[in-house]
Amino acid sequence: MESLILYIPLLLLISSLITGFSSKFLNNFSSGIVSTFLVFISLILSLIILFDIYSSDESIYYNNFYDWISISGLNIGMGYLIDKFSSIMLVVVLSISTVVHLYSIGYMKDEKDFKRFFSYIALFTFSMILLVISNNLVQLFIGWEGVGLVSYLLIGFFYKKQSAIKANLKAFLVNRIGDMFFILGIVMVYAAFESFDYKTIFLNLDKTNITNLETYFGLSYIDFSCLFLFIGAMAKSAQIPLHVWLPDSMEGPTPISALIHAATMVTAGIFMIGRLSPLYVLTEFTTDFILLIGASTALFIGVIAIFENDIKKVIAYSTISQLGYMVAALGINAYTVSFFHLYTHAFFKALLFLCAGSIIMSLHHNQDIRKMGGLKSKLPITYISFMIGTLCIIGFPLTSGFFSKDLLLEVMLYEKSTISLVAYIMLLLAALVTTIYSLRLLFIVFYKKYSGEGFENIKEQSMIITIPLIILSVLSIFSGYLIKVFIDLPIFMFGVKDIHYEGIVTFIEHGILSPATLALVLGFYVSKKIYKDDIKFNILENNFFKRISVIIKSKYKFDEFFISTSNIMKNTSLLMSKKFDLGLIDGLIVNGVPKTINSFAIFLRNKSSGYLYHYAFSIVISLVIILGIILVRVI
Amino acid sequence: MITMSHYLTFSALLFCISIAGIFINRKNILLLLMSIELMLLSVNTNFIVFSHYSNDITGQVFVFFILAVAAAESAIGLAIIVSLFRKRNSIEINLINKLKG
Amino acid sequence: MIENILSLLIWIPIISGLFLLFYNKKIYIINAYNIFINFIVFLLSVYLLLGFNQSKSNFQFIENIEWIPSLNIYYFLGVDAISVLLILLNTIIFLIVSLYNSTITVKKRNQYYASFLIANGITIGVFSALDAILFYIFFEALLIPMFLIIGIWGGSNRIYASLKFFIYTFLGSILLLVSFLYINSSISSFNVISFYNTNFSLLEQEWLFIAMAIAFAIKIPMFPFHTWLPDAHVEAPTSGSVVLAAILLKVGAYGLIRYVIPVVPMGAQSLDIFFIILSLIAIVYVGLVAITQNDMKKLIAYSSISHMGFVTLGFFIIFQLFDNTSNNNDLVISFSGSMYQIISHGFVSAALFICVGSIYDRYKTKKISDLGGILNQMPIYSWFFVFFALANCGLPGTSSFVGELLIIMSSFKANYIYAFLASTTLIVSAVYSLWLVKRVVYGEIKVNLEECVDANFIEKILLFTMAIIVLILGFYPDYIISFMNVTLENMTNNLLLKI
Amino acid sequence: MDIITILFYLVTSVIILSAISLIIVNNTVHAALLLVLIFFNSAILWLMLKAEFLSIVLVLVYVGAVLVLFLFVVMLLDIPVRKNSNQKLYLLFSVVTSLVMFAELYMVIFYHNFTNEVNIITSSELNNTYQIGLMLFTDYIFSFEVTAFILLVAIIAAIAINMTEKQRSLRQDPGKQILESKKSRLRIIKGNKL
Repeated sequence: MESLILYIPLLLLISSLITGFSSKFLNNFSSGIVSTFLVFISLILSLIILFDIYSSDESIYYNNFYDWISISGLNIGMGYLIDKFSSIMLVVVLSISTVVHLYSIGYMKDEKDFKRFFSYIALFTFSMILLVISNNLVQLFIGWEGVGLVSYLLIGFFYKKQSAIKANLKAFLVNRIGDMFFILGIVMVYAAFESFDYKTIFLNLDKTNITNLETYFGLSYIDFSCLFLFIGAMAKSAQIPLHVWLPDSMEGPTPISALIHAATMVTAGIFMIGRLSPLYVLTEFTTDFILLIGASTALFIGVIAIFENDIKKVIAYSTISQLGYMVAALGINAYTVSFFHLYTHAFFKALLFLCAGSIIMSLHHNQDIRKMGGLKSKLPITYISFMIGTLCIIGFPLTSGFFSKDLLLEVMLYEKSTISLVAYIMLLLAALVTTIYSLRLLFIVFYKKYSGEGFENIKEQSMIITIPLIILSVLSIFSGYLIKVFIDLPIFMFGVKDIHYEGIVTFIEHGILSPATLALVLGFYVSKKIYKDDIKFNILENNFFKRISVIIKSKYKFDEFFISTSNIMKNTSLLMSKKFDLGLIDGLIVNGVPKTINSFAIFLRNKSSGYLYHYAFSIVISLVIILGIILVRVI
Repeated sequence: MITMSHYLTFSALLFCISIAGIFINRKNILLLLMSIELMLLSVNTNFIVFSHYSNDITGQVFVFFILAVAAAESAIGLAIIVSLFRKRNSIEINLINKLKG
Repeated sequence: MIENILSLLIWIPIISGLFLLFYNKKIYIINAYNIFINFIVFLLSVYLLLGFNQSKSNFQFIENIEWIPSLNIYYFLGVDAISVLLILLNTIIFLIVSLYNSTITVKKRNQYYASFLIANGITIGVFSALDAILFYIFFEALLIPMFLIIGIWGGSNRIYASLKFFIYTFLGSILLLVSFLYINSSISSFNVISFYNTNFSLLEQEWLFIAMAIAFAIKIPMFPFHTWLPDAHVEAPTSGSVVLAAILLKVGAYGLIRYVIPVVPMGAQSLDIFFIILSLIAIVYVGLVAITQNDMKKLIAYSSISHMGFVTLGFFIIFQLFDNTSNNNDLVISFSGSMYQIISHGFVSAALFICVGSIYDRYKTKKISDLGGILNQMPIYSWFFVFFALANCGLPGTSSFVGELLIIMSSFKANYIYAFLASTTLIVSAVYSLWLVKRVVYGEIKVNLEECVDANFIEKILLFTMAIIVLILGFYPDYIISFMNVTLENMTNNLLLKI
Repeated sequence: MDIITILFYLVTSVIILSAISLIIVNNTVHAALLLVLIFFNSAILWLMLKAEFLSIVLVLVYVGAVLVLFLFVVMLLDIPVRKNSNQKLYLLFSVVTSLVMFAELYMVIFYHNFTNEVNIITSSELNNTYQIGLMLFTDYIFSFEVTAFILLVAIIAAIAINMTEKQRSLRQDPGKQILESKKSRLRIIKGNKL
C-alpha cells in the first residue's frame, strides 16, 4: 500500500504535463476528461491509503522518494510522511480537486486556453499534495511556493485584463512577504534541531534543551521560530493584515476560487501549523498572537462581506472569516478541531463557489448581486445546493458546519483564559455576522425580484455543472458526522487535546442549546427583515452606524496601506537608482576620477601657450627650483 | 690672486646674464640663439677651469665635443630660422605658437 | 583516457577561433563550424566530468610543463570538482550561445563567432590554470574578446561601456598581479598548491586580501564596484550579455574561492565583516535599485549583482560560522550554497538574457515602458520568460532556490541579522521579476508594437533545454552538491588548519 | 697685483659688459659683433687656463665659422627690429630669476670654497694639444666618430630644411590623383543660381 503514495503526485504531474503540452494530440474536451480521470484515480489511491492507515492503529508511512541533498551534516529528502492527519487532508484535497476538475470541463468549455487551465489546476493539486505528504520542511516549502506560483498563474489566467494581472502580482507579492518569514522560521528550526525532517525535529524536541537556546528581545527562540512560521501561514491563509490578496484573487476563473479557497492554497497555512503542532504547544506568546489574529480576522473581515456586492467577493470574505475561526482554534492548541473545521469548510465552501459559478454562467458573467434576484425558480438545483451551502456555513443544526463550528466554539469557551474568552466573544459575533451576510446573499440572489434583463432566458446549466454541485451538497451535509474521527485524531505521534466528548447525540443537544444558536436565530431575523422584507431599521440609520459602515466599506484601508508601502518602495528605488547608484557611485566616483584627470589635463593644456620663450622660462625656473632644493638639502 | 672661485663666479655671472637674455628677448629668435651660445660658453669655461685645477684633460675633451655639437646645433637652428623666415616673413617668436594645446 | 584533455579543452576553441577569422563566405558553413567546435568542446567537458574522480580531493588531470623556468612560471593545469563544474557550465553556455548566434543576423559573422570561441577557450583556461601567472594571463586575456564583443557588436553607447568595462576590470587586475608577485617574492613559486602553504603574518595577509579581493570583487561585481555591469550589459549584444552574466561574473567568484580565501585565510577572517556588509548591501540595496529600472537588460543586470551578493555572502560568513558552531559541516554547506548559486545563476541569467535579447531583436526596444502584452504575439517566448523570471526570484523547484536556501541557512547560524537581510531578497526579487513580467508580458498588446513571429525551432529547443536544466537542478541538487562535497570538505579542513 | 690678475679682471669685465649689452641691444648685427668680442675674450681666458687648443678652436671655429654664419643670416634676412612689448614685467622677472640663480650658484661656489690657486706649473711635459689628441683618439674614439656623424647630419639637415623643391617637369602625382574626390572636382551649378 505504501508504494501507492508515489503515484498520487506522479499522476497529477503527468496530468499537468499531458494537458499542458498536448496541443496537437488531444482536443479540449478529451484532455479535460483525461485530466479529471487521472485526478480521480489519485483520489481512489488516497482513499485506499486512508483506509489502510485507519485499519491499523499505529500505522505511519514514512520514507524518502530520493535524496534532495545528502551530504554530511545536511540531509534533505523528497519523501512522504502519511499519518491519519495527512491522509485525511489528502482525501479532502483530492476529492475537492476531482469535483473541481469535473466542474471545469463544463465551466471552461468556451475558453481558448482550456488546456492551460487544466494544466494549472493539476499542477495546483500536485503542489498541494507535495506539501501535504512532505516529511520535511524544505519539501513543505517547495509545495508551499508551488501553490503560490500556480495561484499566481491562475489568478492571472485572463492575462489581458489589467485587474487580473494586478491581482495576481499582488497575491504573489503578499505571499512572498509571508514566505520571507516562513523561510526564516524554517531556518530557525533547522538551526536549533539540525534537521529539516519532522521526525527528527520532534524527536529532538525532548533532547534539545529548549531553554538553552538563544532569546531575542525577551522572547524565546521557539516563540520566534513559531511566530515566523505563522507569519508565513498568515499570508497563505489570508489573515489580517496579509489577507488583502484573497478578495482580489477572485479575478481568476470561478473553479479556481473554489480550489484555492476550499482545498488547496489557504488551507496550507492551517495544515502547516497542525503539522508542526508539537512545536507550537511549546510557545505561549505565539499561540496567543495566533488566537488574536484569528479571532479578529473572523470578525472584522466577516463584517466587510455584509457590504460587498460582488457575489464571489462575498464568498471570499466569508472564507477569510472562516479561516479566522480555524486559526483561532490553532491559537488554543486545538489543532484537530481546527482541522475538523477545515475539512467541513472545504466541502461547503467549494459548493458555494461552484454554485456561484453556475449562477455567474447563467447570468452571462454578471457577478454583481444587485443585478440578480428571483433565481429560485429558474435555477432549482443551484438554489438547493446554495441553500445547503449557506446552511452549513451559518452552522444550521445537523449540517456539517454546525458540528465543526460548535465544537470549535465550545472548545474555545472551555479554554478558560481571559484571552480565549475575548476570542470566544469575537467568534460568537462573527457567527452572527456570518449568518447575516450568508443569508443576505441567499435572499438577494434567489428571493428578491430580478432587476436585470432577459429573465426568461436564464436556465439551469448542463449536467456536468450540476453533478459536482449535487456531490458536494451531499458531502457538505454528511461530512460533519465524522466528528468522532477528528476528536480522536492524533497529529503525528503526539496525543490529542483532551476534549470532553460524550457521543454525537449529546453533542447535538448541547450544540443546539449553545449561544451560537442564539446568534443564528438573531442573524436570521435581522437578515430576513432587511434583505427579504426590505424593512429599514431606524437604529441603523443614525450617524454612529453610518460612520462604522464607512470604515467597514473602506475595508479598513489595508489596500491603501499596501499601495502606499509599495509606492514608498518604488520611490526609494527610484531615488537610490538615480541619486545614489547613477549619481554618487557611477557619476561621482567611477566617472568622477577620469573626469577630474581630464579636467586637470585640459587645465594644463590651456596653460601651454605654444610660445617658445614660455617653455624656456619653465625650463629655467624649474632649474632654479631644482637647484634650490638640492642646495637646501646639501647645506 | 686669482683662484678657482673667481673663474667659477665669472662663469656663473655669465650664465645668469644669458638667462636674463632669454627672458628679455622675446621677439628676436636670433638673440635667443646667441644667449644660448653664451650659456654654452660659460659652461665650457667651467669645464676648462675644473680640468685645469684637477689636472685632468678629460674636461677639455668634453669641451671639444660640446663645441662640435653646439656648432651643429647653431647651424641647424639658423637653417630653421631661415626657412621659417621664408614661410612667414618674420622671425618674431611671439607669432609662433603652433604648439598651443 | 585522453591525455592532456585540459589543454585540448583550452586550445581547440582558441585555435579554431583563430582559423575562423580567415573565412567569411558561406554563412551556413560558419554556423556549422562554430556549433561543431562548441559541441566538441562540450563533449570533452562531459568526458572530463565523467572521468573525474569525485571521491578524491586533490587536483586531477594535471599537466605540468616548464614554461619560464627562470621566473618559476609553469604551464600547470589541473581541476578539482569546482573547476570541473564551472568548465561544464562554461561549455554548455557557449554551446547554447553558438546555437543562439546561428539564429541572429550579425555583421562580420566569422569574427563574432571567433571572439566567442576564443573566449570559450580562455575561460576554460581560467578555470583550470593552477599557476598564478598562467591564471592571470587567462584572466586578463578574457577581457580581450569580451571587450571586442561589446565594443564592436554592441549598442549605440558601446564605446563608453566597453572602455568602462575594460578599464575597471583591468584596474583590479593590477592589484591582483602585485599580490601574486608579492607572494612569489616570499615563496619563489607561482604554484597554487604552494600558495596554500604560505605563512604570512596577519598584516601581510590583510593587505594581500584587500588587494586580491578587490580585484575579484570588481569582476563579480560586488556592491561599490558594480556600476560597470549594467552599462556593459545594456550595450552588449545578446550573446555577449549571456556570456557576461553566465561566465564572466563567475570568474570573479571562482577567483575568490581559489586564490583569496584559501591563500590568505587570516586576512579574510579579520576583514570578513566588510565583505559581508557589502554582500548584504548588494542583496538588499541593489535589488531595490533593480525595481525601477526601465531597461530590461539593466534590470536583469542589477538582479545579477544582487544574486552574486548571495555568493559572496556564502563565502565570507564561513569564519563567523566557524566561531559560532565550530562545525566543519556548516562551512561546507555554506560553500556548497555559494557554488550552487553560481551554477544556477549561470543558467537562469543566461536564459533571461536570451529572452530579453530576442524581445529586443524583434521589437527593437528594451524599454519596459514601450513594451506590453507580448504574450498575445509570442506565447512560447512569453511563457519561457515568465518561467525564468520566476526562477530568478528563487522559486522552489528551480535551481535558484537551492543556493538561496543553503546560504540563508548558513547565514542564520552565523548571525540572525544576516539571515533576515538576506531573506528580504524573497520579496525584492519577486517584486522586480514579476513586476517586469506584468508590464512586459501580460496585458493587452501595446498598439505601437508591430507584428512579430514567435520563437523558431532552435530557440524553442534552447529555452526548453535551459528550463529543463533549471528544473532538474532545482529538484535534484544532490548530484552537484555531492560532487563538490569532498573538494569543499578538503578545502575547509585546510582553511581551518590555518586560522 | 700681478699681470695675470689684471688681465683676468680686464677680460672678464669686458665679457660681462659685452654680454649685458648683447642681451639688451635691439640691433642684431651689433649683437653678433658683441658676441664675437665675447668669444675673443673668452679665448684669452681659456689661454690663461692653459687650454691653448680649445681657445684656438674657439676663435677659428666659433668666431670664424659659426658667428660668421650668424652674421650671414642676419644680413640675409634683413630682420625688422621691433621693440618688445610689456618689457617691464619681463625685465623684472628676468632680473629676479637671474639674481636668484646667481645667488644659488654663488652659494655652491662659496660653500665649497674653491680657493686653491691656479696651478701654473703643469706637471705634464706634453703639450695641451697632444694630450687632447691622445684622449680623443684612444678613449673617446667612439664619441669622436659620433661627433663627426652629428656634424654630417647637421650639414645635411641644414641643407634639407632649406631646399625648396622646384617643379621641373610635368609629371603626374599619383598621391594627389587618389586624394581627389568628386566634390572637389565637380561642381554642379543650377542655371538659375548663376
